Amino acid sequence: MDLDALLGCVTSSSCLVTQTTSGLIVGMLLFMVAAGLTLIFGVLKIVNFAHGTFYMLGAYIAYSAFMFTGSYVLGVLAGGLGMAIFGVIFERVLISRVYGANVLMQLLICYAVVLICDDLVKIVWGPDFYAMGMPPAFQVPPLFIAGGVVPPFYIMLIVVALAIGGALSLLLGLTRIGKIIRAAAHNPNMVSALGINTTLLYSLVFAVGGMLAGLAGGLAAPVRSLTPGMGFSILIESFIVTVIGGMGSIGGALIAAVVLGLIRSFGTIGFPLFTEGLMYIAMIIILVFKPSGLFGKEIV
Amino acid sequence: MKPTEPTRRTVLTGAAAVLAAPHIAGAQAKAVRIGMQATFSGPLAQSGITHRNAIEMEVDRINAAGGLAGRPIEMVYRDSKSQPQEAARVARELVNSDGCEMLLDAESSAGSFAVQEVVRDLGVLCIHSSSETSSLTADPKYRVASAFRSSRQGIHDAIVGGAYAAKVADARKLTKWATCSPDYAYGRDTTAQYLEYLKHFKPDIEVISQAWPKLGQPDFTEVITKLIQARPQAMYTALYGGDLTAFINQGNIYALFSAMQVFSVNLADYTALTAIKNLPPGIATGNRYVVTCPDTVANRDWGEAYRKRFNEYPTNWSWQSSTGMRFYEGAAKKAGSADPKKLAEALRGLTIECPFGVDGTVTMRAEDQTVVGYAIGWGTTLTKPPYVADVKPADWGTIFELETEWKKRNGFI
Amino acid sequence: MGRIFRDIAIGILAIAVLAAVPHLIPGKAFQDFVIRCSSMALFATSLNLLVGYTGLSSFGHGLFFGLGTYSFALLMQRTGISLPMAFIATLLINAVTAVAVGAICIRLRLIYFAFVTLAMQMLMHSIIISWVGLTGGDQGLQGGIPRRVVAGIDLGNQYNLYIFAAVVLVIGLLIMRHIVNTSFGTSLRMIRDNEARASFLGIVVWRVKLTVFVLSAVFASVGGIVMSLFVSGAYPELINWPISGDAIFAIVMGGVGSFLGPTVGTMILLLLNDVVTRQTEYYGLALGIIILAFALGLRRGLLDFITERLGGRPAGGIS
Amino acid sequence: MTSPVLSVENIDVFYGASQILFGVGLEVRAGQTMALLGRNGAGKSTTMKAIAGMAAPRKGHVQFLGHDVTGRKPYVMARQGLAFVPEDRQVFPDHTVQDNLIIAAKKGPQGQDDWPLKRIYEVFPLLEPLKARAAGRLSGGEQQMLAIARALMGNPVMLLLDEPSEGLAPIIVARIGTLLKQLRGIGATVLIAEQNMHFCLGIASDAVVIDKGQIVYRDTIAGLKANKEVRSRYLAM
Repeated sequence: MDLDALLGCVTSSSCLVTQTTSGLIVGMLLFMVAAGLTLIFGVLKIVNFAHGTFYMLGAYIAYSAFMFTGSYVLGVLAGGLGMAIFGVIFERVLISRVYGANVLMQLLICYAVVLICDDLVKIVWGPDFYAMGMPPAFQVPPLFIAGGVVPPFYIMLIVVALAIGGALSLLLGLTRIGKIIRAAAHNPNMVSALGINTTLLYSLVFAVGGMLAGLAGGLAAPVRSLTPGMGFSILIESFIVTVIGGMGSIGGALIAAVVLGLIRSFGTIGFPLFTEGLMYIAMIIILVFKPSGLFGKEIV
Repeated sequence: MKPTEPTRRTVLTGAAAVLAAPHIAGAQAKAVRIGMQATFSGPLAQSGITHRNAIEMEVDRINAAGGLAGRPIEMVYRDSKSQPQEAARVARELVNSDGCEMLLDAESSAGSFAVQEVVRDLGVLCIHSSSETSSLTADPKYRVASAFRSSRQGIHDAIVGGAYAAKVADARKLTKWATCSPDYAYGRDTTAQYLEYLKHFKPDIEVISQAWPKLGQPDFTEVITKLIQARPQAMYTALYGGDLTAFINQGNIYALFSAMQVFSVNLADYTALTAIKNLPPGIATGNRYVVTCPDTVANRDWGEAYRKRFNEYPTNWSWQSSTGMRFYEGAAKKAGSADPKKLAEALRGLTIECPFGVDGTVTMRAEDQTVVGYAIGWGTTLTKPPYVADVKPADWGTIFELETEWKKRNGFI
Repeated sequence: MGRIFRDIAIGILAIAVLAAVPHLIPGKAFQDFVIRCSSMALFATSLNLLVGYTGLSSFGHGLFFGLGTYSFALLMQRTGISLPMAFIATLLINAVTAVAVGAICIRLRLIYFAFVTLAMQMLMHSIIISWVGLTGGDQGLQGGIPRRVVAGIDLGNQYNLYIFAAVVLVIGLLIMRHIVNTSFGTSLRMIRDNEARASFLGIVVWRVKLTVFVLSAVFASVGGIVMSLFVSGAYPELINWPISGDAIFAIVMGGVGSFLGPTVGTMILLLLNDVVTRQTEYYGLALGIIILAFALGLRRGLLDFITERLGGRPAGGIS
Repeated sequence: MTSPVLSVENIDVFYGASQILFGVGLEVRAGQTMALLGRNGAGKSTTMKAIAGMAAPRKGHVQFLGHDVTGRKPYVMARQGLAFVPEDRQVFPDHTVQDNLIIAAKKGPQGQDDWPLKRIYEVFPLLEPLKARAAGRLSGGEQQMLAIARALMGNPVMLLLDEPSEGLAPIIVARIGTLLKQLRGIGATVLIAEQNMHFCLGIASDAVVIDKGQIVYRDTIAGLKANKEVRSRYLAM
């Protein structure tokens, strides 16, 4: 524990700015993955243990598209689109067979997909780790804001992630399809009885969830190492975020993701050896006192 | 995967040869089976694969030259999936069921300790070619008579790195230091040892900040910003592999590498050097494997031969396994036999010619059955191939002196 | 009572057969297989007490398996006590831990129970990783287990360890079988089928849940002890999340509705592992496809599938 | 006589291993309001669910507008013009009243658009001032109104109402009754499942009585009212 350092940091504007942006960037990418996870759980009651794999495949597809076209934007879009398609196939071929089944059966199927995809990545891209490299537009020195260091690339990432998060909440809150998705989360049978094809709706939800994870993987590809199995740590963190925020609550996921990012960025200064433990303890405490998470609905 | 099972025919002809003329040497003699287990799957699959690549090269060469005392080598490869309990099981299976007379263990850290216990129980001959944890061979508590090591040791790296860093620090007046190493035993031990020797050579060092990211952590941003906040003049990192490339890529956008002199013990391995798209120049790095250290024809030739065959450069793992096979070869030559007991006897204190030796040879030190005399040095990065320049080879005299002191201090001798 | 005697007779017969097998087939791989099988089958069957019989899907049961390996190996290394004493002390340590962990976890339901158990396991995993002085951190507990002697028999000898593992497995299974056949076992199934009704009928739900949680933790730690003897130490991988996953796969593949389902599942999983890793380094690909075939083809565990095909009705189901 | 809009022919329905319906059959013609009466647990809701596509019959057929629709999914039935109002209303509690209606909006099977939001508010004047309120915060009667209004938003050919009077205060029941008479007045085809025969008196023209999963009596509603024996035996009144 190093409380002096933590105190020193929160009283210095440069440290505050730097650590806050670093917490935000970690949190926002996490949010994109967790948002899909929580959306899928909310509507389909499926715990998608393969969500980290979506993130990994998104990053690899983005990497290949970037190598092919030389465009970071096209790379990210390819990652998102690719995972939207993959999400639909995954839902139709596998997940649709275990709706309503025990969570262990879902776990089994998702884990099988994780195993298969990790090896497929190894076959297609090889066991080495890759780095996409910074797109030339962002190979610029960092900005200094109030004495704090802020790289332009990360400002872009935060803005894009916020925009995607905002678009998602507008979609869910204001459009008819969004209202239908939220209604289906509550009562899919009734939605079906109103003439809405829930099969299609479920595929759509998986497409959106997959796309978010794929976009996050693509967006992060310039700064994170690509390796088979890279989806695992992001999966665990997304689960912590979803559980803390309340499974099924997008807003909860956003808040929990940012909080987790900030816990990590300030925790690494104050509790350098215990940040991981902090996350698990936070999760246990919240589950014990509020079993459905901060913003989750009590499940019946 | 390469075929690991002997075909029925080779087994049969082998047996026939033994029955007909047990003492005839050459291609017809019974093959010596060597079991090799490593991680071939998961995120660390690259380690097993590059270990195996190097072994294949050596086996082809040794067999073409008549094998081990006239008996050809036949490798049996097994995947332990980075799990110590699997490593233990696979090691037992290799010996008990697959008829391997000796092992080449390419497990890292925990796995190698699990294999060490199997070696102790079964009394089988084994060379560890991956674990860099010093205590595996240095601590008499863990030592096993039939277990050897052909891989580098953390303590050697720490001494050499400390000495090199002290010189740079002296010249450039670097007194404020930070560290950033993976939060597990390897990272903590090597960092502590490194700092210890850095202070040994330059006592006025002050460590002002230490960061401990998790192994495999996808994002190092908060660690990087913490380091920048601390404003050190120099930083040491024991990160490696994918974590190191992510760290460098993420550090780049914060201009971390122009803000401080970075010492990275594990950067000079092609697997990292080639993966980083914008390698910052001027990072001080210890050699893992580069064709320019040692800067000899033999090493260059070996590195090029590897690249030609596998279409990529060898790794640190490659040279270590290659050295392990060369030790088996040398021991068989010395003993005139491929009998494991005689090989073990011959291995103790054996000096062989080796492209990775600082003077063209390496020695299996008798007292703790570990390799010494391998090329170890530090240089600085370039943005383009050969990536690392100006490699200063270490002085093994200093290493031996400080290593002995360290062993005494820990009660190992 | 007849059922108990029949079960014991089958158990003795099984041990006798197992004791004879190594004299018939020379290779030692079979012995290794049985030792590992004993460890994992005890672990998986103990998890099934929760999943199959009580309807509590734990994702963190590996906590007790791993804690079993660590506490046993540490007791043997750090104290001078004999193996049987260390065995009993390990069970006690696990029981106490399980009371504490269980008291927190059993209040939660369904997926939340699953997640909080997983978080507990990961917390214990981080403690073990960071407490380097005691546990050796990520390198694992090194140096082997000394004095592996029970009643004058050295378990360092493979055949002896093999017999020991077989006996422990049979006894463990017999006790668990007895547990699920008592009225306590009936309470478990009533809670699984309808918790509110069980409570209405006078079952103190939390007490029954906590009891079964502690019991299953104790049996999981027995599996851990066998594993610890097999690898002669303890490693963080033995308390990491995939170990819980292995047990879950074993019971889902073998069948949650049959008492021996988890044991059958363990054998399938270990056989797959041993055979597939010999053939290919794409172990994940092969295993993944086989799991999918199981999950989508049979839609239930193998033993449940067979029982249903034979016309019987399994004791429980998860779908 | 016009051909029936809905005809249920001899269906058997199971929940798991237990059989709930035994050869149930009934017909509803265009413009007719039919009551399906029976005690609690007699099989009314299961019959409704089997028609709406939520419980597939193991035997028998369901014909809707001349097509065999046995075992079709609920959304397919809805698109063919069948609107289902379930017994516990099942409004979406977190959505506003208006959102509940918007979610259900669709054209009829022949492209009819008879029920725009404006007309719904005219017919259900109570709902308009509540349109921004979360449906979960409405009273039981308001929720029932909303559920019926929501069903009409889909421009259905026929309405299935499962126990519309259940759990509501008499004054509210009366109001719902008035509404349903109004619908009958504009020629709607309706099947109402009810325990409360009196509720159906002014609404339905014909009645079938179900008991233990079998249809036991068919008549006009007036005929049923007159048949004391059937009423006391199957309806406890």
